[in-house]
Amino acid sequence: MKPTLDREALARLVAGDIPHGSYVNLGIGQPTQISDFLSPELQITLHTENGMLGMGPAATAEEIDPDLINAGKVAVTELPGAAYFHQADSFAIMRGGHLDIAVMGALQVSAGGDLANWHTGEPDAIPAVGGAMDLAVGARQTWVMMTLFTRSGKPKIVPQCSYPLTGEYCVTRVYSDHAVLLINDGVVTVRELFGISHAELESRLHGVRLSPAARHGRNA
Amino acid sequence: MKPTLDREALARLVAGDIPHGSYVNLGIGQPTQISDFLSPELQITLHTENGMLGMGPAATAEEIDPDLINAGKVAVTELPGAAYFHQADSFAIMRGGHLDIAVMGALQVSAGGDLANWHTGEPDAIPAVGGAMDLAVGARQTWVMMTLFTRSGKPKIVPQCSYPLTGEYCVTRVYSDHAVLLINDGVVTVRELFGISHAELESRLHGVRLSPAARHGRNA
Amino acid sequence: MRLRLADADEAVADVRSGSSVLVGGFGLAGQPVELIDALLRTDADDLTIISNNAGNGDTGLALLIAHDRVRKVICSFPRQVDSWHFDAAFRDGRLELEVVPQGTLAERIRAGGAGIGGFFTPTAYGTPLADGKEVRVIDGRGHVFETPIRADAAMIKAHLGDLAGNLVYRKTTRNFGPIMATAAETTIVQVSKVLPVGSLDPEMVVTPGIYTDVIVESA
Amino acid sequence: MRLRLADADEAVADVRSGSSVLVGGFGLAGQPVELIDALLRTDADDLTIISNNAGNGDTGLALLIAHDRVRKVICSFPRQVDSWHFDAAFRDGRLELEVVPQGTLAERIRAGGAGIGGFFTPTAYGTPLADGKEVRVIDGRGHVFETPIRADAAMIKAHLGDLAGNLVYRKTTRNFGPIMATAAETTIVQVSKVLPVGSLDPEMVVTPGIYTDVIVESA
Repeated sequence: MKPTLDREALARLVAGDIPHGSYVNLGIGQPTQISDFLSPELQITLHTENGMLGMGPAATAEEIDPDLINAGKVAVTELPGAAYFHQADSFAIMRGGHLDIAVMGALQVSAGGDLANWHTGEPDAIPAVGGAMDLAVGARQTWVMMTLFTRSGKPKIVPQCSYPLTGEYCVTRVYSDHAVLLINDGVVTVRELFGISHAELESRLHGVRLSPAARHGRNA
Repeated sequence: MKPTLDREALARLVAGDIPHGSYVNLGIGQPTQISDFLSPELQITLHTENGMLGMGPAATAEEIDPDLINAGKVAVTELPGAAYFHQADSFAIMRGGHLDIAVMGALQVSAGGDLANWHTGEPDAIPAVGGAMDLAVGARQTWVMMTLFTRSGKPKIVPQCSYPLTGEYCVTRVYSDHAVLLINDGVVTVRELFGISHAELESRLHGVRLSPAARHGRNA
Repeated sequence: MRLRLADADEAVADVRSGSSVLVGGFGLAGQPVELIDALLRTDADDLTIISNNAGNGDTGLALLIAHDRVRKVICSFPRQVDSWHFDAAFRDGRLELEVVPQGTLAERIRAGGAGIGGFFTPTAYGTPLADGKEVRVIDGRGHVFETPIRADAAMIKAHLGDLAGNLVYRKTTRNFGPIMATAAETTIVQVSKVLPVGSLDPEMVVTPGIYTDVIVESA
Repeated sequence: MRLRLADADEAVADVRSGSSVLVGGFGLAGQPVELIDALLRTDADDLTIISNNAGNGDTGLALLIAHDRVRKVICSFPRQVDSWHFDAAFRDGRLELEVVPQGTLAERIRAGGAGIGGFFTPTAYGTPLADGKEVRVIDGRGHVFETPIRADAAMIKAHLGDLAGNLVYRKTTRNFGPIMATAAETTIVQVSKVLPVGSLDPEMVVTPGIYTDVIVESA
C-alpha cells in the first residue's frame, strides 16, 4: 500500500497530471503550491483572476512589487509572454470556458460533482465568495485538492453537500491525501489510493458509491 | 427673412452649437462635414464607432493609411490624445450614454422625436443599419441634419414616421435647410427659420404642431 | 501555449462545409484577406459568415459570396457602394441575411466569448429589428433580449503576434478582432509578423494568447 | 476634454451623504488610498460602497467602515485576515452586506457602464447567491439574471493619465479601474503623474478620456 500523501507530494502529483500547454487557475491556499512543481517545459500558463495570464512564482525580497499580486494577494512575478487585463475581461476568460483547468480547495464535494467551498453555512459566518463560483462554472475541468476527511474524521466526499454550494456538477477530479477520485456523471471512480484500502475507503465514505480503480492509466 | 441654408452653412451652424469639450459622433454623410468647422479651441473630441476617440480630419494624399478609417470607411487622421478600442468597447461608449451628441441624417423624424434613417421599407430594399440604432438610443442628445423636404416636396418632419424606425423618442433637434427645430416631450419648437415663414412652415408640415420660436437663445 | 504556426492554407483547412465563421474587419480595415483567399481555395461551402459587412468589391468576403460558398450572412451593414456580389446573391435568394445593429452584433459576440447566456439592450427597441424578440421594460425603458454568438472558427487580422499567441492591432483595424478571437472554437489569426515570446509589453497586449489557436505570418 | 484637475479634497467634495461609490482595487493593489483618505476628511456618510473587498487593516476603506460612514457594502470578498473593521461592523449589524461573485460583480459594473439592462450568467446558479433571483435555462444550462450596477461616483487609481483624461494602469492594479470608470456619474482618478496630451500611445490607452471627470496627481 502506498503511503498517505503529504501536501507537497499531493501538489507534485497534481502538477504532473496537468497536460502540456494548459491554461490553469490555481485557487487560493493549497492549490497555489502546485506551481512549485510545474516545469517550464510543460509550457503551462497560469491565470490569476485579478487580471493576468503568465503569472510566475511568488516574488522574493527584491522582486516584491505591491502592484503585482495574485488572487491570494501575495506578491508574484511576471513571466515572458504575460498579459494584463481588467476584471470583466479576466472573468470572461473564466466564465467563457477558456481555462483548461481550475484547481480549488473544498469543504465538500458531492458524488455528483457539486462543489461547496465558500461558506460553512453557520449563521454567524461572514460570507465571502470571491471568484470561486465563476471558476466552478467556467473552467473546462474543475479539480479539487483537499484532505479527504475533516480533522474530526468526517468525509468531505458526500452523497449530497450539506454546506451551501459553490457550483453544481462541476468537479471532475478530487486529489486528496488518501485518494485520487474521478467524478463523471455521478459515478465516482477510484484512480489511486494512498494509505487506505478500497474497503476502508468505502466504509468511511458511507453512502457514496465507488467504482473500482480505472484500468486505463493516470490521465483517464 | 434669412436665406435658405446650403449644406456648408448648415454644417457651420451645427458646429457652432456644439458646446465646448463635448464628445460627439458625426454620422455618415452630411454630418461628417461638421468637422470642417470645429475649431480646436472648442476641444471637441470626435468618436468614430469603428473604434476610436480623438479622430482628426480626413487624411490627405501622403497621410492616407488604410488602417485608419472612419465609420464611412474614409481615411482619416489621429489627433493627440486619441485612443483606439474594439467594437464592444466602442459601442459601450455609445449605448452607455457617454457621448454628448450624435448628429445623424434622417429620412423622417416624428413630432415625438422618433427617428427613421436606415430603411425605406420598400420590399426590395436591402436593409443595412450599422451603428445608427445604437447611436439613437445611446447618445445623450441626438441631433438630425437633413433637408426639411424630400426632392418631391414631402415633409420629413411628420406626425408619425411611415418608414421603419431607428429609435423611439430620441431626436432632440433637427437642423435643416429651412429651420432649426427643437423637440421636447412631443412639442416641436421653431428656433430659427431660413427662407420660409412660420405660417408657410406650418402649412407644409401638415399635422405637426409647431410652437413659436423660443425666446431664450440659440442654445436652448 | 498550444499555438500552431501555419501557412494560410493549413490554417483554414479545418473550416468545413456548414461551419459558422466569424470574419474580422470593418470594410477592408482588419479584414483577414489572406485567410479568406485561402478559404476560397478549399471546397468548404454552406458557410454562415458573421461579419460587420458583407464584402467589398471583388476581393475577400465578396468573392466568397460570389462563388456561392455562403449560405447565410449575419452582419450590420451589408449594402455598400461596392457590395455588388452580396446584392446580387441576396436579390437572387441565394443568401440568407440577418441584419443586427452593429453594437448588438459586437455585444452578442462578446457575450459568446464571455459565457453570458443573453442580455437585454435598449438598442432596436420599437424597431423592426426587435420583431419576434423578447422585450422587457427595465427602469422605464424598453429593452430587447439578445443571444450570444459563437462560431466554429474566427478568422481575424492583427498587427503583431508573439509565440505565446498574444496580439496587438493597428489603429482602427482593431475593430472586431479582439471580441471575435474569444468567441470561436478555433481562432485563426493573420499577423504581419510573429515575434519571440516576451517581445510584447504585457501592458499593451490586446488579445491574450489564450484565445489564439493558429497564427499565420503574412507580411 | 472636460477634465478637471484637482487635489484629493476638491476631487471628492461632490460625494454627498447617501451616495453610492465604486471603489477600485483588489486588496491594496489599485486601491485609491489618497481619495479614500480625502473622503474620510469630509462628512459624507450613509454611503454605499461597491468594491471587491471591504477594507484591509487600518487604512483606506477599512477606516471608512470603522468610522461608520458606510451603510452598505456590495462586494465579493469582505472577510480577510485583516478585515477586522468590516467584521466588527457587520457582526454589530451596523452594516448591510451584499455578496456578489467576483465575475458577476465585474460584469454588472461593465453592464452599468455599457448600457446593458441586465444579463443571464451561469455563475451562482443552484447556489444560495441565486436565491430570489430570476433563473432561466438556456441551452440546457441554468442561468441567473443579474442587473447592472451604476454609482454616483467612482474612485479609482491609475498609473499615468494625460490631460485628455486617458489612463494607463500598472500590472495587476488594473483590476476594477477600467470598468468602474465607465459606470459612474463622476469618475475621480488618482494617478502618479499627469502628462501632456499626446504623451500616451493611443494603442496603449486602457481608459479613454471620455470616462475621466476629475484627475488627482498623487506621487
